[in-house]
Amino acid sequence: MVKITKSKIDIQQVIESVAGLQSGGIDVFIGTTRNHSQGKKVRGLEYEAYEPMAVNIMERLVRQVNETWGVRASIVHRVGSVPIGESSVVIAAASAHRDEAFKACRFLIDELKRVVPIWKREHFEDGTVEWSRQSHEQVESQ
Amino acid sequence: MVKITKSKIDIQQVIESVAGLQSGGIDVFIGTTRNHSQGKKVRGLEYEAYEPMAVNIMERLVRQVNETWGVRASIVHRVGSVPIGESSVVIAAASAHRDEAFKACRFLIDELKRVVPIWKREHFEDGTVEWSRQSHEQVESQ
Amino acid sequence: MNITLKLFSIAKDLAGFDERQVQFNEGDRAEAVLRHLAGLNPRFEQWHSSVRLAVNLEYVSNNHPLQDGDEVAVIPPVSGG
Amino acid sequence: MNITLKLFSIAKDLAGFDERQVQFNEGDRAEAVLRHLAGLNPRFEQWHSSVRLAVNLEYVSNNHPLQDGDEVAVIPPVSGG
Repeated sequence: MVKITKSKIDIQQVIESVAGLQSGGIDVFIGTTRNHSQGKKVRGLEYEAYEPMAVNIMERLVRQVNETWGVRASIVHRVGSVPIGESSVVIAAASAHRDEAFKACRFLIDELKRVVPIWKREHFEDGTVEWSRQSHEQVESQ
Repeated sequence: MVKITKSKIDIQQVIESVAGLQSGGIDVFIGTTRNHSQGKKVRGLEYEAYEPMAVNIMERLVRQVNETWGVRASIVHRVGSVPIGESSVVIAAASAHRDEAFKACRFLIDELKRVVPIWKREHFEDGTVEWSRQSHEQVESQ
Repeated sequence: MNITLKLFSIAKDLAGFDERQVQFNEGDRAEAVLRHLAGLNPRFEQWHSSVRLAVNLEYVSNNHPLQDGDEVAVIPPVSGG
Repeated sequence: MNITLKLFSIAKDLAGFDERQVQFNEGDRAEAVLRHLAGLNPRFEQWHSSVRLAVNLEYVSNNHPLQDGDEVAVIPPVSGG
Protein backbone atom coordinates (compact mmCIF):
# COMPACT_ATOMS: atom_id res chain seq x y z
CA MET A 1 0.00 0.00 0.00
CA VAL A 2 1.22 3.46 -0.94
CA LYS A 3 -0.79 6.47 0.16
CA ILE A 4 -0.61 10.21 0.65
CA THR A 5 -3.21 11.43 3.09
CA LYS A 6 -4.39 14.62 4.76
CA SER A 7 -5.72 12.64 7.76
CA LYS A 8 -3.99 11.27 10.83
CA ILE A 9 -2.14 8.08 9.89
CA ASP A 10 -3.61 4.88 11.35
CA ILE A 11 -0.41 3.00 12.25
CA GLN A 12 -2.23 -0.23 13.02
CA GLN A 13 -3.80 -0.18 9.55
CA VAL A 14 -0.40 0.27 7.87
CA ILE A 15 0.96 -2.70 9.84
CA GLU A 16 -2.03 -4.85 8.94
CA SER A 17 -1.58 -4.00 5.25
CA VAL A 18 1.74 -5.92 5.20
CA ALA A 19 1.03 -8.61 7.81
CA GLY A 20 0.15 -12.12 6.75
CA LEU A 21 0.27 -15.65 8.07
CA GLN A 22 3.62 -16.14 6.32
CA SER A 23 5.29 -13.15 7.98
CA GLY A 24 7.74 -13.70 10.80
CA GLY A 25 8.86 -10.15 11.37
CA ILE A 26 7.60 -6.67 10.59
CA ASP A 27 9.80 -3.61 10.90
CA VAL A 28 7.96 -0.31 11.12
CA PHE A 29 9.43 3.17 10.89
CA ILE A 30 7.41 6.09 12.22
CA GLY A 31 8.53 9.64 11.56
CA THR A 32 7.10 12.08 14.07
CA THR A 33 7.13 15.86 14.00
CA ARG A 34 9.41 17.48 16.53
CA ASN A 35 8.97 20.57 18.68
CA HIS A 36 12.40 21.94 17.75
CA SER A 37 14.52 22.38 14.62
CA GLN A 38 17.77 24.25 13.97
CA GLY A 39 17.81 25.20 17.64
CA LYS A 40 14.45 26.97 17.37
CA LYS A 41 11.08 26.02 18.84
CA VAL A 42 8.60 24.74 16.27
CA ARG A 43 4.93 25.60 16.69
CA GLY A 44 3.56 23.72 13.73
CA LEU A 45 4.47 21.91 10.51
CA GLU A 46 2.96 21.27 7.15
CA TYR A 47 3.95 18.99 4.31
CA GLU A 48 3.39 19.55 0.61
CA ALA A 49 3.71 16.82 -2.01
CA TYR A 50 3.87 16.57 -5.78
CA GLU A 51 1.36 13.80 -5.32
CA PRO A 52 1.28 11.82 -8.58
CA MET A 53 5.08 11.77 -8.82
CA ALA A 54 5.53 10.99 -5.11
CA VAL A 55 3.09 8.08 -5.37
CA ASN A 56 4.83 6.76 -8.51
CA ILE A 57 8.24 6.79 -6.86
CA MET A 58 7.00 5.25 -3.62
CA GLU A 59 5.26 2.47 -5.55
CA ARG A 60 8.50 1.81 -7.43
CA LEU A 61 10.44 1.64 -4.14
CA VAL A 62 7.89 -0.80 -2.71
CA ARG A 63 8.23 -3.02 -5.80
CA GLN A 64 12.01 -2.80 -5.52
CA VAL A 65 12.16 -4.14 -1.92
CA ASN A 66 9.75 -6.87 -2.93
CA GLU A 67 11.96 -7.96 -5.82
CA THR A 68 15.25 -7.55 -3.92
CA TRP A 69 14.38 -8.98 -0.53
CA GLY A 70 10.96 -10.59 -0.94
CA VAL A 71 9.58 -8.00 1.48
CA ARG A 72 5.98 -6.80 1.50
CA ALA A 73 5.98 -3.07 2.26
CA SER A 74 3.67 -0.09 2.68
CA ILE A 75 4.37 3.63 2.84
CA VAL A 76 1.88 6.25 4.04
CA HIS A 77 2.88 9.93 4.12
CA ARG A 78 0.76 12.68 5.60
CA VAL A 79 0.43 16.10 3.94
CA GLY A 80 -1.07 19.39 5.05
CA SER A 81 -0.79 20.49 8.65
CA VAL A 82 0.65 17.88 11.06
CA PRO A 83 0.39 18.66 14.80
CA ILE A 84 3.63 18.33 16.82
CA GLY A 85 4.13 14.77 18.04
CA GLU A 86 1.96 13.16 15.36
CA SER A 87 3.24 10.89 12.59
CA SER A 88 4.24 12.41 9.27
CA VAL A 89 5.24 9.08 7.72
CA VAL A 90 4.73 5.40 8.53
CA ILE A 91 6.60 2.65 6.68
CA ALA A 92 6.03 -1.07 7.34
CA ALA A 93 8.10 -3.93 5.92
CA ALA A 94 7.17 -7.58 6.51
CA SER A 95 9.38 -10.58 5.85
CA ALA A 96 9.89 -14.15 6.94
CA HIS A 97 13.33 -13.11 8.20
CA ARG A 98 13.91 -10.00 10.28
CA ASP A 99 17.15 -9.08 8.56
CA GLU A 100 15.33 -8.35 5.29
CA ALA A 101 12.53 -6.49 7.07
CA PHE A 102 15.05 -4.16 8.76
CA LYS A 103 17.06 -3.64 5.56
CA ALA A 104 13.98 -2.88 3.46
CA CYS A 105 12.46 -0.48 5.99
CA ARG A 106 15.74 1.43 6.32
CA PHE A 107 16.15 1.55 2.55
CA LEU A 108 12.61 2.90 2.11
CA ILE A 109 12.92 5.77 4.59
CA ASP A 110 16.40 6.69 3.30
CA GLU A 111 15.20 6.74 -0.32
CA LEU A 112 12.01 8.56 0.61
CA LYS A 113 14.03 11.34 2.23
CA ARG A 114 16.36 11.46 -0.77
CA VAL A 115 14.08 11.41 -3.81
CA VAL A 116 10.34 11.51 -3.06
CA PRO A 117 8.98 15.00 -3.91
CA ILE A 118 7.58 16.00 -0.52
CA TRP A 119 8.51 19.16 1.36
CA LYS A 120 8.26 20.19 4.99
CA ARG A 121 7.49 23.74 6.04
CA GLU A 122 8.17 24.70 9.64
CA HIS A 123 6.35 27.42 11.56
CA PHE A 124 8.65 28.61 14.33
CA GLU A 125 7.52 30.13 17.60
CA ASP A 126 9.35 33.36 16.70
CA GLY A 127 6.87 33.80 13.85
CA THR A 128 9.19 32.81 10.98
CA VAL A 129 8.17 30.16 8.46
CA GLU A 130 10.70 28.15 6.50
CA TRP A 131 10.85 25.33 3.99
CA SER A 132 13.10 22.72 5.59
CA ARG A 133 16.41 22.17 3.83
CA GLN A 134 17.28 18.98 5.71
CA SER A 135 17.98 17.01 2.54
CA HIS A 136 19.88 19.72 0.69
CA GLU A 137 23.27 17.97 0.71
CA GLN A 138 21.93 14.59 -0.37
CA VAL A 139 20.19 16.08 -3.38
CA GLU A 140 23.26 18.05 -4.41
CA SER A 141 25.45 14.97 -4.24
CA GLN A 142 23.32 13.00 -6.68
CA MET B 1 8.65 -0.07 29.45
CA VAL B 2 9.42 -3.76 29.81
CA LYS B 3 6.55 -6.20 30.16
CA ILE B 4 5.66 -9.86 29.87
CA THR B 5 1.96 -10.34 29.28
CA LYS B 6 -0.59 -13.10 28.69
CA SER B 7 -2.85 -10.70 26.74
CA LYS B 8 -2.78 -9.55 23.14
CA ILE B 9 -0.09 -6.88 22.74
CA ASP B 10 -1.40 -3.35 22.11
CA ILE B 11 1.13 -2.14 19.51
CA GLN B 12 -0.09 1.46 19.66
CA GLN B 13 0.46 1.50 23.41
CA VAL B 14 4.05 0.25 23.05
CA ILE B 15 4.75 2.98 20.47
CA GLU B 16 3.22 5.65 22.70
CA SER B 17 5.38 4.50 25.61
CA VAL B 18 8.52 5.67 23.78
CA ALA B 19 7.11 8.61 21.80
CA GLY B 20 7.72 12.14 22.92
CA LEU B 21 7.86 15.64 21.54
CA GLN B 22 11.63 15.31 21.19
CA SER B 23 11.49 12.15 19.08
CA GLY B 24 12.09 12.34 15.37
CA GLY B 25 11.97 8.67 14.50
CA ILE B 26 10.61 5.50 16.05
CA ASP B 27 11.61 2.08 14.81
CA VAL B 28 9.28 -0.75 15.81
CA PHE B 29 9.88 -4.47 15.42
CA ILE B 30 6.90 -6.81 15.57
CA GLY B 31 7.44 -10.54 15.76
CA THR B 32 4.39 -12.47 14.54
CA THR B 33 3.66 -16.16 14.83
CA ARG B 34 3.83 -18.08 11.56
CA ASN B 35 1.69 -20.88 10.18
CA HIS B 36 4.72 -22.99 9.23
CA SER B 37 8.04 -24.05 10.78
CA GLN B 38 10.65 -26.59 9.72
CA GLY B 39 8.51 -27.30 6.65
CA LYS B 40 5.53 -28.33 8.78
CA LYS B 41 2.20 -26.60 9.27
CA VAL B 42 1.79 -25.00 12.68
CA ARG B 43 -1.64 -25.03 14.33
CA GLY B 44 -0.76 -23.09 17.44
CA LEU B 45 2.07 -21.74 19.56
CA GLU B 46 2.78 -21.01 23.15
CA TYR B 47 5.58 -19.16 24.89
CA GLU B 48 6.97 -19.81 28.34
CA ALA B 49 9.22 -17.38 30.21
CA TYR B 50 11.40 -17.42 33.29
CA GLU B 51 9.70 -14.16 34.06
CA PRO B 52 11.80 -12.41 36.73
CA MET B 53 15.04 -13.18 34.89
CA ALA B 54 13.58 -12.28 31.49
CA VAL B 55 12.35 -8.93 32.83
CA ASN B 56 15.73 -8.22 34.49
CA ILE B 57 17.63 -8.86 31.25
CA MET B 58 15.20 -6.89 29.08
CA GLU B 59 15.40 -3.93 31.49
CA ARG B 60 19.19 -4.10 31.30
CA LEU B 61 19.06 -4.13 27.47
CA VAL B 62 16.71 -1.13 27.47
CA ARG B 63 19.11 0.76 29.77
CA GLN B 64 21.99 -0.22 27.52
CA VAL B 65 20.49 1.28 24.33
CA ASN B 66 19.63 4.40 26.29
CA GLU B 67 23.22 4.81 27.50
CA THR B 68 24.81 3.84 24.16
CA TRP B 69 22.57 5.62 21.66
CA GLY B 70 20.33 7.90 23.73
CA VAL B 71 17.38 5.81 22.60
CA ARG B 72 14.16 5.41 24.57
CA ALA B 73 12.98 1.81 24.15
CA SER B 74 10.23 -0.58 25.22
CA ILE B 75 9.94 -4.35 24.95
CA VAL B 76 6.71 -6.31 25.43
CA HIS B 77 6.72 -10.11 25.05
CA ARG B 78 3.62 -12.24 25.13
CA VAL B 79 3.51 -15.61 26.90
CA GLY B 80 0.97 -18.43 26.97
CA SER B 81 -0.94 -19.35 23.85
CA VAL B 82 -0.50 -16.96 20.89
CA PRO B 83 -2.87 -17.43 17.91
CA ILE B 84 -1.23 -17.67 14.45
CA GLY B 85 -0.73 -14.21 12.94
CA GLU B 86 -0.73 -12.36 16.27
CA SER B 87 2.27 -10.60 17.77
CA SER B 88 4.56 -12.49 20.13
CA VAL B 89 6.90 -9.55 20.69
CA VAL B 90 6.82 -5.79 20.07
CA ILE B 91 9.91 -3.62 20.46
CA ALA B 92 9.88 0.15 19.97
CA ALA B 93 12.94 2.44 19.89
CA ALA B 94 12.63 6.23 19.66
CA SER B 95 15.41 8.63 18.86
CA ALA B 96 16.01 12.10 17.44
CA HIS B 97 17.93 10.42 14.60
CA ARG B 98 16.64 7.39 12.73
CA ASP B 99 20.04 5.68 12.52
CA GLU B 100 20.14 5.18 16.29
CA ALA B 101 16.49 4.06 16.40
CA PHE B 102 17.15 1.35 13.78
CA LYS B 103 20.40 0.21 15.42
CA ALA B 104 18.85 0.01 18.89
CA CYS B 105 15.74 -1.84 17.71
CA ARG B 106 17.85 -4.38 15.80
CA PHE B 107 20.17 -4.85 18.79
CA LEU B 108 17.22 -5.43 21.13
CA ILE B 109 15.55 -8.14 19.05
CA ASP B 110 18.89 -9.85 18.33
CA GLU B 111 19.84 -9.87 22.02
CA LEU B 112 16.34 -10.91 23.06
CA LYS B 113 16.54 -13.96 20.79
CA ARG B 114 20.04 -14.75 22.08
CA VAL B 115 19.82 -14.42 25.85
CA VAL B 116 16.33 -13.68 27.22
CA PRO B 117 14.93 -16.84 28.89
CA ILE B 118 11.76 -17.31 26.84
CA TRP B 119 10.85 -20.46 24.96
CA LYS B 120 8.48 -21.19 22.10
CA ARG B 121 6.54 -24.44 21.84
CA GLU B 122 4.98 -25.28 18.49
CA HIS B 123 1.89 -27.44 18.02
CA PHE B 124 2.06 -28.91 14.52
CA GLU B 125 -0.93 -29.96 12.46
CA ASP B 126 0.36 -33.55 12.45
CA GLY B 127 -0.26 -33.61 16.22
CA THR B 128 3.36 -33.32 17.33
CA VAL B 129 4.45 -30.69 19.83
CA GLU B 130 8.00 -29.38 20.01
CA TRP B 131 10.06 -26.82 21.87
CA SER B 132 11.57 -24.65 19.16
CA ARG B 133 15.34 -24.96 18.83
CA GLN B 134 15.75 -21.91 16.62
CA SER B 135 18.42 -20.35 18.79
CA HIS B 136 20.36 -23.55 19.52
CA GLU B 137 23.49 -22.58 17.60
CA GLN B 138 23.69 -19.07 18.97
CA VAL B 139 23.51 -20.33 22.52
CA GLU B 140 26.16 -22.99 21.90
CA SER B 141 28.54 -20.44 20.43
CA GLN B 142 28.50 -18.20 23.50
CA MET C 1 5.61 24.26 -27.57
CA ASN C 2 3.12 24.49 -24.77
CA ILE C 3 4.55 23.32 -21.42
CA THR C 4 2.75 23.02 -18.10
CA LEU C 5 5.13 24.32 -15.45
CA LYS C 6 4.62 23.15 -11.88
CA LEU C 7 6.47 24.71 -8.95
CA PHE C 8 6.81 23.47 -5.39
CA SER C 9 8.17 24.60 -2.05
CA ILE C 10 10.74 27.41 -2.26
CA ALA C 11 10.42 27.55 -6.08
CA LYS C 12 6.71 28.28 -5.78
CA ASP C 13 7.40 31.05 -3.24
CA LEU C 14 10.10 32.66 -5.40
CA ALA C 15 7.94 32.61 -8.55
CA GLY C 16 4.70 33.55 -6.84
CA PHE C 17 2.65 30.86 -8.62
CA ASP C 18 2.37 27.08 -8.48
CA GLU C 19 1.24 26.20 -11.99
CA ARG C 20 1.33 28.01 -15.35
CA GLN C 21 1.24 27.29 -19.07
CA VAL C 22 4.45 28.53 -20.70
CA GLN C 23 5.50 28.63 -24.36
CA PHE C 24 8.95 27.24 -25.21
CA ASN C 25 10.77 26.93 -28.52
CA GLU C 26 11.07 23.70 -30.53
CA GLY C 27 14.29 21.99 -29.47
CA ASP C 28 14.44 23.58 -26.01
CA ARG C 29 15.90 21.43 -23.27
CA ALA C 30 14.63 21.12 -19.68
CA GLU C 31 17.20 23.68 -18.52
CA ALA C 32 15.24 26.30 -20.49
CA VAL C 33 12.77 26.16 -17.61
CA LEU C 34 15.49 27.23 -15.18
CA ARG C 35 16.44 30.16 -17.45
CA HIS C 36 12.76 31.10 -17.66
CA LEU C 37 12.50 31.15 -13.86
CA ALA C 38 15.72 33.17 -13.47
CA GLY C 39 14.10 35.73 -15.77
CA LEU C 40 11.14 35.96 -13.41
CA ASN C 41 13.20 36.27 -10.24
CA PRO C 42 17.03 36.56 -10.16
CA ARG C 43 17.10 34.77 -6.80
CA PHE C 44 16.46 31.53 -8.69
CA GLU C 45 20.12 31.64 -9.81
CA GLN C 46 21.36 30.52 -6.38
CA TRP C 47 19.00 27.52 -6.53
CA HIS C 48 20.11 26.13 -9.91
CA SER C 49 22.61 23.72 -8.44
CA SER C 50 20.21 22.14 -5.95
CA VAL C 51 16.97 22.07 -7.94
CA ARG C 52 16.06 18.97 -9.95
CA LEU C 53 13.66 18.83 -12.86
CA ALA C 54 10.99 16.24 -13.57
CA VAL C 55 9.17 15.75 -16.86
CA ASN C 56 5.88 13.88 -16.79
CA LEU C 57 6.54 12.63 -13.23
CA GLU C 58 10.09 11.35 -13.87
CA TYR C 59 13.36 12.99 -12.88
CA VAL C 60 15.33 14.08 -15.98
CA SER C 61 18.74 15.60 -16.64
CA ASN C 62 18.90 19.30 -17.50
CA ASN C 63 19.49 18.54 -21.19
CA HIS C 64 16.39 16.37 -21.58
CA PRO C 65 14.56 17.57 -24.75
CA LEU C 66 11.12 19.05 -24.06
CA GLN C 67 8.06 18.10 -26.08
CA ASP C 68 4.79 19.87 -26.64
CA GLY C 69 2.35 19.11 -23.83
CA ASP C 70 5.01 18.10 -21.28
CA GLU C 71 4.42 18.73 -17.59
CA VAL C 72 7.70 20.06 -16.18
CA ALA C 73 8.08 20.20 -12.41
CA VAL C 74 10.72 22.12 -10.50
CA ILE C 75 11.79 20.01 -7.52
CA PRO C 76 13.72 21.87 -4.79
CA PRO C 77 15.60 19.74 -2.24
CA VAL C 78 13.01 17.37 -0.81
CA SER C 79 12.38 17.15 2.94
CA GLY C 80 9.72 14.51 3.44
CA GLY C 81 9.81 11.81 6.09
CA MET D 1 22.86 -26.65 51.21
CA ASN D 2 19.26 -26.18 50.23
CA ILE D 3 18.90 -25.13 46.57
CA THR D 4 15.71 -24.22 44.68
CA LEU D 5 15.98 -25.85 41.26
CA LYS D 6 13.90 -24.37 38.44
CA LEU D 7 13.51 -26.10 35.08
CA PHE D 8 12.15 -24.76 31.81
CA SER D 9 11.24 -25.93 28.34
CA ILE D 10 12.85 -29.24 27.34
CA ALA D 11 14.61 -29.54 30.73
CA LYS D 12 11.25 -29.45 32.51
CA ASP D 13 9.88 -32.13 30.17
CA LEU D 14 12.90 -34.41 30.66
CA ALA D 15 12.82 -34.10 34.45
CA GLY D 16 9.05 -34.21 34.80
CA PHE D 17 8.91 -31.27 37.22
CA ASP D 18 9.41 -27.50 37.02
CA GLU D 19 10.56 -26.64 40.53
CA ARG D 20 12.04 -28.62 43.42
CA GLN D 21 14.11 -28.13 46.58
CA VAL D 22 17.34 -30.14 46.32
CA GLN D 23 20.14 -30.68 48.86
CA PHE D 24 23.70 -30.12 47.65
CA ASN D 25 27.02 -30.42 49.47
CA GLU D 26 29.01 -27.46 50.82
CA GLY D 27 31.45 -26.38 48.07
CA ASP D 28 29.39 -27.75 45.19
CA ARG D 29 29.57 -25.80 41.96
CA ALA D 30 26.69 -25.00 39.57
CA GLU D 31 27.63 -27.97 37.40
CA ALA D 32 26.52 -30.23 40.26
CA VAL D 33 22.99 -29.38 39.13
CA LEU D 34 23.70 -30.88 35.70
CA ARG D 35 25.05 -34.07 37.31
CA HIS D 36 21.97 -34.23 39.51
CA LEU D 37 19.70 -33.98 36.43
CA ALA D 38 21.70 -36.61 34.50
CA GLY D 39 21.07 -38.90 37.47
CA LEU D 40 17.32 -38.35 37.07
CA ASN D 41 17.25 -38.89 33.30
CA PRO D 42 20.28 -39.99 31.23
CA ARG D 43 18.92 -38.04 28.24
CA PHE D 44 20.11 -34.87 29.98
CA GLU D 45 23.68 -35.83 28.99
CA GLN D 46 23.11 -34.77 25.38
CA TRP D 47 21.89 -31.36 26.58
CA HIS D 48 24.87 -30.47 28.74
CA SER D 49 26.64 -28.54 26.00
CA SER D 50 23.69 -26.33 25.09
CA VAL D 51 22.12 -25.71 28.48
CA ARG D 52 23.11 -22.62 30.46
CA LEU D 53 22.75 -22.15 34.18
CA ALA D 54 21.49 -19.09 36.06
CA VAL D 55 21.86 -18.44 39.76
CA ASN D 56 19.52 -15.91 41.36
CA LEU D 57 18.41 -14.62 37.91
CA GLU D 58 21.94 -14.16 36.47
CA TYR D 59 23.74 -16.40 34.00
CA VAL D 60 26.76 -18.07 35.63
CA SER D 61 29.60 -20.31 34.47
CA ASN D 62 29.43 -24.00 35.36
CA ASN D 63 32.03 -23.60 38.10
CA HIS D 64 30.14 -20.86 39.94
CA PRO D 65 30.09 -21.84 43.67
CA LEU D 66 26.59 -22.51 45.01
CA GLN D 67 25.37 -21.06 48.28
CA ASP D 68 22.62 -22.13 50.63
CA GLY D 69 19.27 -20.69 49.50
CA ASP D 70 20.31 -20.10 45.86
CA GLU D 71 17.73 -20.38 43.10
CA VAL D 72 19.37 -22.27 40.25
CA ALA D 73 17.64 -22.25 36.85
CA VAL D 74 18.38 -24.59 33.97
CA ILE D 75 18.10 -22.57 30.74
CA PRO D 76 17.82 -24.63 27.52
CA PRO D 77 18.45 -22.77 24.23
CA VAL D 78 16.08 -19.81 24.26
CA SER D 79 13.59 -19.23 21.43
CA GLY D 80 11.70 -16.07 22.26
CA GLY D 81 10.93 -13.30 19.81
